[in-house]
Amino acid sequence: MNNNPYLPEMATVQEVITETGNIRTLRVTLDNKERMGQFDFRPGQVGQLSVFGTGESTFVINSPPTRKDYLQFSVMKAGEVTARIHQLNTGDQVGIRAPLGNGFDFEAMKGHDILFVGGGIGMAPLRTLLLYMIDNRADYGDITVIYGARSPKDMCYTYEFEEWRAGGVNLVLTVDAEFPGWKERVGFVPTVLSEVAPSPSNRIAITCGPPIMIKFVLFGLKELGFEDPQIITTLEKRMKCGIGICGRCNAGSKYVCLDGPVFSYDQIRAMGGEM
Amino acid sequence: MLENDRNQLHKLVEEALPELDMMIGWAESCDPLQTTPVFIRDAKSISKLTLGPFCSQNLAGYLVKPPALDAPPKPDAKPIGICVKGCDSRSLVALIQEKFITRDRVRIFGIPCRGTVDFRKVAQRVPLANVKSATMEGDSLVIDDSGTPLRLDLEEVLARKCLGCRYPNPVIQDVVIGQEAKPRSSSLAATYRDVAAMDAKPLEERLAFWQSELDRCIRCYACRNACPLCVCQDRCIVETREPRWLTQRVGIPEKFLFHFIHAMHLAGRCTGCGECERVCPMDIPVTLIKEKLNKIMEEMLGYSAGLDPEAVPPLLTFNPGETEI
Amino acid sequence: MTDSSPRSSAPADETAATKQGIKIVGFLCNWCSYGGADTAGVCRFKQPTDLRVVRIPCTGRMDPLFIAKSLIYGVDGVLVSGCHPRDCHYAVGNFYARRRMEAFKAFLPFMGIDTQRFKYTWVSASEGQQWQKVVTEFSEQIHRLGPNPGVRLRSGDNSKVSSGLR
Amino acid sequence: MKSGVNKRPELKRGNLMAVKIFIAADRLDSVLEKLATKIDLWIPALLKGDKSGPTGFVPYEVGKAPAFDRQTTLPLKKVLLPQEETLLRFEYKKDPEGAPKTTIALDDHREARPTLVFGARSCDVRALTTLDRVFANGPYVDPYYVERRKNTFFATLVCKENDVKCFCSSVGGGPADMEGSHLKIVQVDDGYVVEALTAEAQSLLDGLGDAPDAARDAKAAEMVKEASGRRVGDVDTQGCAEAFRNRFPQTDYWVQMVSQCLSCGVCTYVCPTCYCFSITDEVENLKGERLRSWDSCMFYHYTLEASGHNPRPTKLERYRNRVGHKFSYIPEKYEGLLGCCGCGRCIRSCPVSIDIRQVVGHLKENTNEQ
Repeated sequence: MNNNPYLPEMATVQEVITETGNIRTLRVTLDNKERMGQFDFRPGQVGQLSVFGTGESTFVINSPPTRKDYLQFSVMKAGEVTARIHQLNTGDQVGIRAPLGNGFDFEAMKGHDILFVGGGIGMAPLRTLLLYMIDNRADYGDITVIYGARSPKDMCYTYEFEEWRAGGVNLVLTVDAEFPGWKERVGFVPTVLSEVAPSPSNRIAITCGPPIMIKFVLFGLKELGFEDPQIITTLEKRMKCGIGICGRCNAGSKYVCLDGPVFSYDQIRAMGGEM
Repeated sequence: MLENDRNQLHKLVEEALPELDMMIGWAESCDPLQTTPVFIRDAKSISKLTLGPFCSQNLAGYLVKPPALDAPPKPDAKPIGICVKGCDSRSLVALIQEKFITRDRVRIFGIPCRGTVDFRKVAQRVPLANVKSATMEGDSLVIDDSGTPLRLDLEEVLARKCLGCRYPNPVIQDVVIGQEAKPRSSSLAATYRDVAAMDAKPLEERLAFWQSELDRCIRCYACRNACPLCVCQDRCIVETREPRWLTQRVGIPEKFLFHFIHAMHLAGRCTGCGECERVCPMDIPVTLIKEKLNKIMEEMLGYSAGLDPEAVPPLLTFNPGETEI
Repeated sequence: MTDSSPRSSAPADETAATKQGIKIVGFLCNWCSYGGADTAGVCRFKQPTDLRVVRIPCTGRMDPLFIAKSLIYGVDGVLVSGCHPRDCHYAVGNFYARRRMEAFKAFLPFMGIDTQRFKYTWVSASEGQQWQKVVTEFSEQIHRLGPNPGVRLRSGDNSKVSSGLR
Repeated sequence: MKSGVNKRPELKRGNLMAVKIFIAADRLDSVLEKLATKIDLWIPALLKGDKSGPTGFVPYEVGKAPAFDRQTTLPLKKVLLPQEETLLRFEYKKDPEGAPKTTIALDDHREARPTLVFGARSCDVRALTTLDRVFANGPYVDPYYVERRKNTFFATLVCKENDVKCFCSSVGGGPADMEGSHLKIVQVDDGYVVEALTAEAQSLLDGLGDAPDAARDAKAAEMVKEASGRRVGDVDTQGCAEAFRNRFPQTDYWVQMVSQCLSCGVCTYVCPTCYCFSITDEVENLKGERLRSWDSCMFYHYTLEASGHNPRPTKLERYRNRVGHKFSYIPEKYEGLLGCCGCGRCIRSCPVSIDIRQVVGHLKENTNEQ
């Protein structure tokens, strides 16, 4: 990065993928080719995406560091900035400040079995680590993914599922209710989690999704015998600077933008209650 | 006299407290010239309650801006006891009018008011840093600034809003504490003297005045948050991102627009309690803006806010027949 | 268009006004004045060009703060026009509006903003001629007043203006 | 607690002879005028009319009288962290080839001019130790703040009188604390004895006056001695970080402490150490600016997420966070340094007289007593 951490680098949208009714995926490249070539990050690190005139928002870089043709961001339409991002087309310029935040400790996960539990847009931060592991498949044991959405229409990355399975991933898909033509499971994610019941021994669970899902998934994981340090999640807060200065995304003395967004469940417990 | 009133209040609250959810009143604070609101739930705290010219805060707002956690009252909740001065009681009436609170939810302890002290006027006479204590002796405010007591006539240090006060006695109450107070004004002219003085100036001077006054505004929104009738609270359009009325710039236009928003949203509702002006850390005469609108409402539509719980604020209704308003 | 147009009789003023770049915002009710302006256009009545029209569903939608914001940020004039009283498409919207705008009109000068920069009026969809008259007169009025300086502070010194308050 | 205090970047304190001058009260105006030709000069001044009106730091103008008689209503943080500041400018440019495509040009140029604040108070300057930690010593350095900081000098008054709301000694400062100051100003009967504390500051005094005579020098020394010995405030902040963590989940405690709070932003805007800010884009047609502006943790919208979720939805969480930030989170992050300078402004300006000293003082008490 340059010496002004507030100054975004210019980037260009290469492709826009409509994932669901309110989620779009953007693939962007930095305009400075040399920088793009050198760009390095850890899975789970985030970027601040700028649409000049509207503002900045934080999204996880959900492409893995092993595939650097482009940086991928998935954006759910919720507020001002995300609505504007949804209007972007191929060829439009955006600003990017990345990589920011801590990312997953993928080194420490080596040799372990892995469980991903994702819901809706919550699959985005998991995808970067999942693809990294697929690209380094030998380093990891069993990889089970439980991914749920309200309906098949609300599911992201459907076009990649075959690739994930081919990469040696036990992919379990579920939707909240029966849907014509749906052949996978039906039921809420926490229920499916207890049905699949992966063994906690030597396994790390990584979960992300809507707060209510996380709450019950945590409950389910504890039932299955997972200990707090074995459970990892990513947090979300309103952010502005993204570099631990502006003061709003703290939980206790930790800044989600700088010290996170990835935390283990025991760390979260130590941070107090303001989630 | 004040001592008697205080004792009477303590006695009445003690009797009433078992039937109350809590009692909202004033207590002494670290500042000898200002009280702090206090929320009493147990009998041993009743002695904290105080009365007098330093009880400047309008407590009515706490009824709609909960004193702590946002808990909607249960249907079978006990009433809330509250101390109100004349002006505060009008805010309470306005809240009842707009159905933010029902009459039976409040037990009103009416305090006839002889005026409240504006610490800024005291500061003109003695540096606030030196004020060790302040007490009332008859009609005088006695300031102890390290040994040489200074006597100030209460009238000289009253808040601006008190000078034109028409309703020193609560317009709605369950019990009354102490003697009836005498109104300082009985006419529109006396009440709106400052507005008239402003109106008498040329347009350019008025603009220059507000430019220089509002220039100091730091947009801390204390005026808004202290206002018992600013009921939008967290949804206030001066802060919402959508719609976005104001930018984060510190320019005069933003400050003008903020105060226009505040004033227009209170048009026909403001009871002139003066809280917005009292709380302004930059000493901007914020209430004066609302006073002008209040004057317009009285002259144009014959309406004073906060007197009749059954009335409808004039801008929330209409009269097809009025052709020349 | 024709020499009978009031403005063509004062070409010098017009040049000056164009240079000043006068901007007037018109908030017009969809059901009447917007149609009235349309009628005026269809009938080819000559109209001043400084008006920017914002269509509103009813003058009852007219928040006085729209006017405040326009004038504070330097729009030169604001014209609000709706259905005649008792002719409101929604029965009573303009009755509410009348009170609000009257109060606002009386309030504006208190803050140092010239109330002549704001006008509200009633014009129905069929009154093309009336619309021409209203908008021409208002435009002339604004041109006489010149550009609106807004509320931006001209001098940095605040201590010189006395409050005159007790 | 003081372990990290001397690590502030780039402010050297060379070995120097004690350079002192005397400025007679009636010469102050001409001295300030002269100073203003050397450097951008800010002074504390009245913001409104009479002597009791609100005060703040303003750029010096000829004839403007400094208000040295009391602490300013607004802190001096705006010299280093303006309420509104342009982080960058952007412009959408149409492609000259005529394609519908536009490109965006960014510009983040900035200028930090040498600046002197004449008449700061020790609490105000001490507050900068907190801002320095956050803006200059974190993993990311804030160039806007740091460039201004390096170019700003402080001439600090030795505090003659404190009021009942001051508590600087309780948080590591004191009325004669010169930590971070470049010049020391002592008010004597008929003027000011100004002493250079750093090498850079010496040159500022060149040609502004002669050394004080022995009597005035002695008087000044006596006043400094008196001020240094004065202990202002008696809040026990020892171990407050841990005490806060214990109090954190005790809702009853916080209900009791913040029931009066109106959730306005006065305390944060008058606070010299409150630095939290917002970043917003302001655009007109094809050009715009990314602004940084003061924000307040007491506002609901500060933490409101686009989804509608708010991690600090009521004043209880918000006020608790403000106390925690100053007395627990900052000390935890920065070697025990408190995020409060004891100036007492939040107490003085609070519309409902909330006293942060009480909130902090009671943190350690046994829960049962509450």
